Amino acid sequence: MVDDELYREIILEHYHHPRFKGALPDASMSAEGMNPLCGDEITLYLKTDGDRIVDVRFDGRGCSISQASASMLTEALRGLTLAEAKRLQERVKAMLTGAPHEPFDEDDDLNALEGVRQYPVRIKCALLAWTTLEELLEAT
Amino acid sequence: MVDDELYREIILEHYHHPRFKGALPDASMSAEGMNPLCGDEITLYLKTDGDRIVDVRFDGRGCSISQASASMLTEALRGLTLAEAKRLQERVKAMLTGAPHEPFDEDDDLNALEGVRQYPVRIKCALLAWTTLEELLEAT
Amino acid sequence: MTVDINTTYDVQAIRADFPILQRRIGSYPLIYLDNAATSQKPRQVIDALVHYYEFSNANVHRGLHTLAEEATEAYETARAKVARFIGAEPESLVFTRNTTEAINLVAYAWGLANLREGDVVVLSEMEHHSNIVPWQLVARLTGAKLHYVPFTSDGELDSDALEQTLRLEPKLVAITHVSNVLGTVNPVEEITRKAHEAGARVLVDGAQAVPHKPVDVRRIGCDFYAFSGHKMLAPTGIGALYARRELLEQMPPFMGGGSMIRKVTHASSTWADVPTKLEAGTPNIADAVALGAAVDYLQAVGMEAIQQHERQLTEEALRLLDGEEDIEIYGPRNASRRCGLVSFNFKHVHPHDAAQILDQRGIAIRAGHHCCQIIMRKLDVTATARASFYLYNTIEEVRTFWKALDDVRKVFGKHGGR
Amino acid sequence: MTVDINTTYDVQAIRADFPILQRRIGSYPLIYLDNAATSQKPRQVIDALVHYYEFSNANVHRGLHTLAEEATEAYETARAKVARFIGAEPESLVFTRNTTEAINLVAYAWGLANLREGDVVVLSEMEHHSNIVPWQLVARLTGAKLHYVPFTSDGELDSDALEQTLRLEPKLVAITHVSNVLGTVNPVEEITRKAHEAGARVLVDGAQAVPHKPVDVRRIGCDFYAFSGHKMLAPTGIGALYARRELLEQMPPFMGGGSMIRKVTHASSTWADVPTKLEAGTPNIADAVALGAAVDYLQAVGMEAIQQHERQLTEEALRLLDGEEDIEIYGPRNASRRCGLVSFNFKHVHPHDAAQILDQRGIAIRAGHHCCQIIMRKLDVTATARASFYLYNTIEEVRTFWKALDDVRKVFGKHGGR
Ligand SMILES: Cc1ncc(COP(=O)(O)O)c(C=O)c1O
Ligand SMILES: Cc1ncc(COP(=O)(O)O)c(C=O)c1O
Repeated sequence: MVDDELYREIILEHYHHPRFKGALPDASMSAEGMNPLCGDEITLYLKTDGDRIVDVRFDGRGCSISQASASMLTEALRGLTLAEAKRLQERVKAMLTGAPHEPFDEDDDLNALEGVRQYPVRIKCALLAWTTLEELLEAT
Repeated sequence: MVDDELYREIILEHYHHPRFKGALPDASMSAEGMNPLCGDEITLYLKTDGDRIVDVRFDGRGCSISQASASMLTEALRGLTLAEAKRLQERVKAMLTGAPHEPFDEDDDLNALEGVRQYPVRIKCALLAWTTLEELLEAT
Repeated sequence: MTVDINTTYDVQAIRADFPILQRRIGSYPLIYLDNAATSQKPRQVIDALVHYYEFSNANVHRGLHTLAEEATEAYETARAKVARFIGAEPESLVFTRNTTEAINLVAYAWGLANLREGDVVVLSEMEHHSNIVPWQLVARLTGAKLHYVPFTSDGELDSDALEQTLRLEPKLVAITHVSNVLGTVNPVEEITRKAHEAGARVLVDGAQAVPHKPVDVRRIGCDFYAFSGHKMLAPTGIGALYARRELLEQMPPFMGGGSMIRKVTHASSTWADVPTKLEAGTPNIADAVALGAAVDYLQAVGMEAIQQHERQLTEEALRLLDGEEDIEIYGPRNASRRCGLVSFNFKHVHPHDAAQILDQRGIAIRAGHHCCQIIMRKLDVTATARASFYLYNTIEEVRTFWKALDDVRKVFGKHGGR
Repeated sequence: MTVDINTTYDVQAIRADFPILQRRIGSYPLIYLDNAATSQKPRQVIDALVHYYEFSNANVHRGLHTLAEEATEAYETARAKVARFIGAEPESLVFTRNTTEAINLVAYAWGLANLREGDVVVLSEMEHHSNIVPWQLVARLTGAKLHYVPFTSDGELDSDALEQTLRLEPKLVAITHVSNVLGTVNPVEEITRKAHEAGARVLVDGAQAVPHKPVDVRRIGCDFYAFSGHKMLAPTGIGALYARRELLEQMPPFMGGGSMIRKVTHASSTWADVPTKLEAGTPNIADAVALGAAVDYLQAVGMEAIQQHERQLTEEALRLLDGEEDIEIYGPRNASRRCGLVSFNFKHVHPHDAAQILDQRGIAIRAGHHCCQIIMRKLDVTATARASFYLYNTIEEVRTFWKALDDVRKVFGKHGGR
């Protein structure tokens, strides 16, 4: 009855305990994203030191999928270079849209997002943080 | 096979030999009518002496029904007063639209128009001359 | 259809007319509670479509042959039925795709001709985007200004604020009859009277009213009234605009094309009589005919009976949800002040998640901003869940829906765990 | 449907798919030769409608429940099919009610944003009112000027005149692909190339082309392409506009409402991605899905095969009518220069009368100005008769039609008696 494929434990865990949520006043860059179908909003903050991401935060409101996905993003981006962040963003997007991609490890939290693929409407929710990141990286 | 109800002999006769067709240069008044569904056009000319119609002509192009109806009009109007013309116009309109009206004599040419009632699209053709007359009389 | 309004309301007989209600979602029977988005269609409406295409299909208005005459007759008979259903004459009823097109028609045709720089248009904060965005577009083209009447914490239109706004001598008041989020039924008769006294024209968005309650545009007295067929048992792709005949006659056309002209020359054209002047090109003939069949169906059941039935469902839903401390309900609490829908939220679960879990029990509700972002911002949410009812829903379905909310809690915890 | 384009064209198998072709008019079997006005619908298209309403009906785009996902999937699959059918990508295809709305969309959204006082818009004298009146309306709002390219006595576009008009550096050339009166197929590829060299955008009215011949908008190279579903086996109420994606993206929206927005605030709004930006309100979902089924049907028969079949019918009609000294034929004499229709007149019988008498033999042709009053004036007639063919018509039907012309002569006399 309860959909384990979509609501995997790791997703609910991120949703209930989002990592790095809140504004980042001294961010080097930020971008706002919105899902016009449902009204979900997100703001993404990056703080860089040279080419390297030293802090990431997100703020906003949305469903478990969009919030968990954003929370995972903040964790995964920490310490990457901007180029690595771009590659990760492309990999997650490919996974969610069914394009060829290098799979994530079984125990990588991001792997839990793969279940969303079977729920076409929710793909946009999972993508929200990542398309906002895409726009932010393009703007640099 | 051939529709006697619509194409009564008297209608075809008026169509093939229209009475009083052509412009009337010294008309006291004239009006143009058009059927936007089919493009049929008519111009009606009246010449009055005081209150009495002394000459009537019509010009234009159209199907057998609209032309025959216009031809009958020119014949029927001749010699009437404007008030009588108005009453005749209302009586023909009532006949064609199925409203209560004083019926025409069996041997009155206008009686032949009654068959048109069964052909909804053609009613507008038969009415064209008479609605043009209506506008003309209203303008006086 | 064997319904008789003089006996009891036979919801099972009605359900038997709707083939889709036999459907199962996974192993659960479909419980369709998304009627404010679109309604399901009875056999009689589907049959009207099939019969039209199998028997009389032709283009209308310009044909002399038998099929063209039959198609024209069917199309104009449908217009007369739909007009009569809302108390209007056929010449005042323009067929459109939906409510949205009807409002855009007024915005472009009447608005571009009548609005000038600085003119005031009054809307409310409970409008659907379809009754906001057209006015923003036309305001940009004309320089007109938009004023929004707020709603109170009960979800009722703020009548003091309305009266104040009317002192600005607006050219138009455009207001929804029933809110698709709050369920509020606005007093459109009274609003029209006041707006007319202030010299304004009045447009009423009837998308959520015509399907659910008796509507008489003459009694309301409004100048324009818009609604959609697909929310009232008819196919998608057909709706209507009622407008007072003299306004229709004065208005320039909206779209240009076939049928709506009298005479076309190189430089300019003249227009056909109303309502044809406002219907350019080949109309959606078959769906108009099927809308006629939908109106027949609704009238056979009876709009009073439908309204009464929906009120019972709404009362039950409000009663059940009101007892839940983790749920917030939006809009008037009194079922008699609203139409048949209830918007709500779990305090700790996003409505997307709630809707998704209910879907796994075969229960279709809607979650989102419902094309009302301004309401969402006022309620300080990004989205709500909404259960909306229609003539074929049952009290048992409402209860099953309510019970299924426990499944949501099972996944997300009683308090969302957050 | 058992047609295989590799074997011979099996017109009887095709006819068996069209329920209405069983109909009798009085005691005669229906011979439907009014296909340029609207086409008949095969069982497969009617079934697609019924299946949608009985199984998956819901509102699209905004719903999370199963029906809403299925409806969205069906609607977007139909968009992709229709786009592919004319060589376009789905994002470039906007669903509209019909050709007329598609052209009005361009006139209002692109035209109001891009046309200024004195700008030139080039049309032809063989345009349908749907490709004239929208430009007159927008010219009145913007001060743009209309120029008409004439056609020759053969019914072909005057290409010298076109080149001269292009020297005026027009902003837009709007031209029909196939004339619905003359049958002329215009060289839209060449016209587009020349117009682009002159810096103009190009809109092609494909209402009479897409149903009857293979069309590839990329090969044509045009900026906008409009067509109607109801003329190509699909229901009434659905049509499409193709537009080059970057133009769609630059264009402001046409109508405002649900779905087409990103964010709505009191003062203004931002727009959804293309093509949704141009589709305000609940779309005509079911008829779009059925248009997808119509495209499947046409592709199964094969557009080349259909074109070839219609050419045979047209050649036979031209041959038979050409032998009649009391009949005048309009448009190119060479069937390879035209699509499957023939306009004609008795020298001494009004086309209304001819059509009425043919109807009494079960033969449906059209008589009138065919929404082309400018052509009528050039031909110096008020109306013509028109027989127009489609994939289900037979050579025998063409011959029966021709023989029935004698009935017209019987009533009106060989020379109309006049
Ligand atoms: C060449 C042409 N353009 C435009 C139209 C208008 O089509 P619709 O009435 O479907 O908008 C037609 C058909 O009537 C046509 O033949
Ligand atoms: C109050 C209200 N107005 C307008 C609309 C728009 O209706 P449609 O999408 O049929 O144009 C809706 C429905 O979505 C509505 O609920």
